[in-house]
Amino acid sequence: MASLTIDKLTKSFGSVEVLKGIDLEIEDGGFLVLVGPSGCGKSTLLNCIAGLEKTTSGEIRIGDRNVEGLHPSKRDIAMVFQSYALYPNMTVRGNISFGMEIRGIDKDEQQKAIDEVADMLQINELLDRKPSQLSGGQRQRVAMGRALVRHPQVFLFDEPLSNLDAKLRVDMRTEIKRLHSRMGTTIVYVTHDQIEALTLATKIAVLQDGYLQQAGSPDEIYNNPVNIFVADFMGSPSMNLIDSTLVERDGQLEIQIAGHGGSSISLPAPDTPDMRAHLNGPVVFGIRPEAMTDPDGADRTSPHIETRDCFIEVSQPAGSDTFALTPLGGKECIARFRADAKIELGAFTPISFNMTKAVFFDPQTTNRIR
Amino acid sequence: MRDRLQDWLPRIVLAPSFLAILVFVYGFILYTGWLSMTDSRMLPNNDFIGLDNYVKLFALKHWSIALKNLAIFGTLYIVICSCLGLFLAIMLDQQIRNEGFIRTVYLYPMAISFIVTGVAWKWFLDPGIGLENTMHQWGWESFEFKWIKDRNMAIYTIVIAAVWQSSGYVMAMFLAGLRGVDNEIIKAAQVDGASGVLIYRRIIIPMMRPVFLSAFVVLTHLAIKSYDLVVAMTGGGPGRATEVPATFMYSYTFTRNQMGVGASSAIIMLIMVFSIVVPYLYSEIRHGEKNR
Amino acid sequence: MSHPSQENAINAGSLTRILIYTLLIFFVIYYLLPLWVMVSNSLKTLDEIRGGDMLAPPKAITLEPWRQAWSQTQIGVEATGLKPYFINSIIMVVPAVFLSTFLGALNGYVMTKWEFPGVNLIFGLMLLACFIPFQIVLIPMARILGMLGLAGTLGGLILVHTVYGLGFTTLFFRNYYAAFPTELVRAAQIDGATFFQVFWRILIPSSGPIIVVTIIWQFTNVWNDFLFGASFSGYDSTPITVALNNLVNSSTGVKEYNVHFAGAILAALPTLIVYIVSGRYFVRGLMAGAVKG
Amino acid sequence: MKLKLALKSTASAAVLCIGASVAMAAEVEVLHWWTAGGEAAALNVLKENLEAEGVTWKDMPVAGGSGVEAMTVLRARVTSGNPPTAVQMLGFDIKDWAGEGFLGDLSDVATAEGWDAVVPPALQEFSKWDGKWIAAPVNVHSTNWMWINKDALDAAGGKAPESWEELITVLDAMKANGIIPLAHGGQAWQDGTVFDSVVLGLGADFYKSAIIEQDPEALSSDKMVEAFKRMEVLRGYFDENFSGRDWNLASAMVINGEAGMQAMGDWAKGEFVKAKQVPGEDFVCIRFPGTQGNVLFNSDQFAMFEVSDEQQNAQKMMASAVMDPAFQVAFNLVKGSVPARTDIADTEFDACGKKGMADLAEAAANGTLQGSMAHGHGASSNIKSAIFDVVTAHLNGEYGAEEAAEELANAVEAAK
Repeated sequence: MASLTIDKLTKSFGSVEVLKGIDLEIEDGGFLVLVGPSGCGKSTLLNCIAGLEKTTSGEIRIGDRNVEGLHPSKRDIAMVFQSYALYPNMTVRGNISFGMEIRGIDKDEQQKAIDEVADMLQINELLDRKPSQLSGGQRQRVAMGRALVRHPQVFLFDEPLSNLDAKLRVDMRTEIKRLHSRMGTTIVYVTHDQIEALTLATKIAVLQDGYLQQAGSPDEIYNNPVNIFVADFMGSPSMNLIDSTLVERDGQLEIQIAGHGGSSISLPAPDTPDMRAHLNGPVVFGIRPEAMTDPDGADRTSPHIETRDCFIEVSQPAGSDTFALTPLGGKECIARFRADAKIELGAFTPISFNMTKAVFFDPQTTNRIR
Repeated sequence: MRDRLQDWLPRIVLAPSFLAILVFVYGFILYTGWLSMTDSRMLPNNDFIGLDNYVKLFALKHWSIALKNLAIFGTLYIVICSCLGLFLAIMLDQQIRNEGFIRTVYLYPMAISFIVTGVAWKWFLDPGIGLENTMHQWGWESFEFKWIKDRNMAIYTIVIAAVWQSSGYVMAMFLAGLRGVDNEIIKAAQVDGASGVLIYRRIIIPMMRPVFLSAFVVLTHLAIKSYDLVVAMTGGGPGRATEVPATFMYSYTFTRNQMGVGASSAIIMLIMVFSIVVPYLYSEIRHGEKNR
Repeated sequence: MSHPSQENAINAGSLTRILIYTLLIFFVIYYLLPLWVMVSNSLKTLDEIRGGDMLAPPKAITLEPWRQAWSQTQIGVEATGLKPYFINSIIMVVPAVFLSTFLGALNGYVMTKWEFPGVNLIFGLMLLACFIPFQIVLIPMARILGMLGLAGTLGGLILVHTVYGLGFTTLFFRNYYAAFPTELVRAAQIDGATFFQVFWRILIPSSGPIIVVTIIWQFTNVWNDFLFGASFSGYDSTPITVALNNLVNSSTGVKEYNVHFAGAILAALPTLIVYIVSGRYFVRGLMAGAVKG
Repeated sequence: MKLKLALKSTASAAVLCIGASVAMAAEVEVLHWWTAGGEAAALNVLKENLEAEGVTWKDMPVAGGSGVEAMTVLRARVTSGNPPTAVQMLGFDIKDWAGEGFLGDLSDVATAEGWDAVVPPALQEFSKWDGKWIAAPVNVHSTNWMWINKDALDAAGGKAPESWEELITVLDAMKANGIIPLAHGGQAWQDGTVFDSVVLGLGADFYKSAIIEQDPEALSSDKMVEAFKRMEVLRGYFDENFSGRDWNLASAMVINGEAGMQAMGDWAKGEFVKAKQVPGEDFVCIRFPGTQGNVLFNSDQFAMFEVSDEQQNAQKMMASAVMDPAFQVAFNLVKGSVPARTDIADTEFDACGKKGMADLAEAAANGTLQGSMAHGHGASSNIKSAIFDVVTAHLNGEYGAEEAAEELANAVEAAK
């Protein structure tokens, strides 16, 4: 087990720069999730850590060892692939023992290690089957078994759950989390699914276009996004990003938002030097759906709730909650009501804004205004 | 150190093949290019004469006949083989009983060289002993099939035999392509109410594009190299009505002691081939890169 | 792909099906005709061939021409039949096919899984090499074989066939391996497998279909080659196609057509058997990659 | 040069001394195109003769009409620096190879055995280069023969034609009798064989100036136009399926009475004899009408390549064996040709063979023995091919006679 440090890492394919100076660190035993839309460079970063791609510049350290130029098998890592990458010509047993065989570990020890892993993952009955005879979930387990048996310092997962159906995905997610807490190994996990990121990670790194946008705990990423991209990417349904104008009234800063028809609402804004710099200009007001509720559902611990009448156009019951759609700042915003809240469609209904959760962004730079 | 070796291994592994191709193909092409500008006759020599051989070559009626024949033969051969191959593959894809047997029958000609079948074809096409004679014996007196003896038609008999040899192979390629088509697409089309013929015409055949391209490469390569076929069946005759560039090249290089002219014809042929094939290869390789 | 799906079949009326079968049978006849001419005439006596209808079945079957062709007929100054040349061909074909297939597999592996700058150019050059007319390489090849001391030997023939087979074998394997999941190679690398271990343990065991296609293609080409065989073989390494040509195309002298046909079928037998036995795998192998440009 | 040779032989002598008891394996490697049937069996006599003397025979047969394939193989072998010991060759090819300096020297055997006296000078033209013997001739074929089915001839008047006019009369009569008058195979060399005879029929001098000397005047002369016109006339007596037919199938047509006659070289006799036909009774052999007294020949020779010193002895033994009178008789009886030596008795030969030997001796004496263009003894192979092109194209209707003569002169000029 070891920490992982990535320092000013760049990677180019020919003239195309895919990673543009990544600095990232995960402590020993941590669970780092790399998340971002497809093409953001997260898989390339993982491959660089694994040693499957050569880095162009920068440094990767596992523990205090610089692994630059080291063959993947010597970096003391294990990897689980999106397609599981099970060797089709070998049995499950062969798949798990292949690495040990290559390293020349003797048969008895191999057998012991296989048994141990098979017990842990409950795949004992599958050992003599070929991958083609396994279901998706079973393949997933075998792929993890193959990685586990190495007892690596760092586990790498490349979108391991994306080929599973929804139910199985939830199960496996739990299983991975349990394995992590049991073994305490450092994990780097790539996914484009932000739910996975939030549930699994101790640290999330959001990537876009080869840049690291933000790295931090799930809570930080969720509640304190540094820019519009992170805010928009994390969370489902995603954060409402509402165009508004910052004005000063009676010495108080407030934002004005266009509502239904000619109506508009205004909400107070924090008075900071940064905010003041945007006075009388456009700002993007970000607020998560769960911070826009029916007044009865509002968070009672929050010190700052503002309630405004908004025009409800559509409601979408989702079992535990009901989503209400209201036009704000020229687009549909989602508010999250209690399931049994009364909603009258086509009429103005009070919505409580939990302003402690509100964030503001500069529409030009897309960065957070603190 | 060992990792270093692993880094270089791919190049080291590829090197022997690459060097072999470089020397045995491109080196030889350069050498032929040089020969084409020398006064080589029976054996290669180094008396440089510039482009005289090319001038001579294009003045030869023989050569223009060979080129014309290749154009006729190549076009018909490629088109008929592709169409027939596709047609047979579609027929065979209709849950046919004994498919394995029929497929093998269609495929086997590719296994046999024309040194073997040339005589049989020659006999078969010969009006005196072959098909025409048989038809006459069976009572169809007016039946006529004298193409191989007719200098305007003989090249088409070469096409018949060549199609016989390779269409089965093309059929196998298309069959493989058809078997690879996703059933859901067909089901979707059926739900849309498309008829069988329409499904093939509008959906399946357009999906065979990669197969058409592979078939094109294989067939072009076979068409250009068609040599045994012509020698075994007509020897270039009647007269020189079935002369093709490959036979021309061979006879000028080896039997007419005009190696220089032979080499220049080879170079012209290579230029023609490359101008057809290179754009295709280029797009294919580029395409492949993008997919990865 | 073990159950070739035939669900694309058109649901057609019985009239259409009769038409389909009629057409299929017509083409079966078309493809079988030359073989029929050869087989039936190889079983006739020379007198019957001279007198009769070439498409007719033999009146009285004689196996004598086959015996003659195999072990008795005059080929060159010796009356050995085709037997010794048959053996020469096998000794030549097996290593040539093995070598070119093996190298093609390695090349395809490097070109898809270990790309380096310029690898596509190399591939293009190798592919283009498939189109070179063999007539133009005879003279320079002869000189090189002479320099290597391989002129007139089996080794020389094996070298020639291997080199000129590389283009196609590389093409086949490259296309096949391009569709082979790269993740498997990466997994194996993480497991510590070396370049060759990945090749032998991961790629090769999954290459069955394409190996079949390549072997069929190469076996057919090498076995049927005449030009190289005639030009580069020695008195003790003459392949069967050259011997067959010597039998069939001798300039003057009586032509024993029945013996010629029997000899021709004998010479074609190995390739025929390969096609018949592995034809099934052939289509499957084509499906598995060779047809993708 | 001499010094180098001397050094070389001293060196090999030294090697021989060191290897004292190890006898050098004497062997000859022979490239030829007598690849099957009777002629290959006939050559086997030579092989056995040599083996009786302890010389191993490595056989390199390469089939293909008049050695086309064999010459390609030879080029590959020579280029690779590994030429065979002896190669079957025709006329001008021998000269070409000698000119390139690849052939050895047989002069000491030739002198010892007196070849100069027994081989006709017209043959020596091709067996010697620069005064040295370079090849051993096996046989002499003559090409201006006409083979006639006796029954068909009897039905058409019974008199063998001796002139062009008589030939036409007989052919017309045969046509009237409902058979194909003239059996022919439409392959370039067969067309050329007939053309040779037709040109010769217009005069031996004309043949010499047009074909051997390739005089442009003669090539485009009215006589040449006449020759092409005669070809057109003859074509009128072919059946319509002549194109691409093998010569022996044409012979078979004469044998079974389907056709009346065939213009072909003396190897055709083998076909008749194989079919148990007796010369004079079942078939008649005459010179092509109008060419009696003239002989167009081609001669198969074994050209000897320059080989290592150790092999030279075996090579000379082979040359000597080829010229052995007994072998020449045995071989030529099978082959249908006549011996290259003129000092051999004709007792063992049949009527046609005897006539052939007598004609050859007579022509050799009168200087009317000329090389056959169609078989590589009248012109070098590039000119031969150029002539074939025109003759074949004309015969297949691409040119008229005048146009053909013009084209012939141009083609020959271009090929020179």
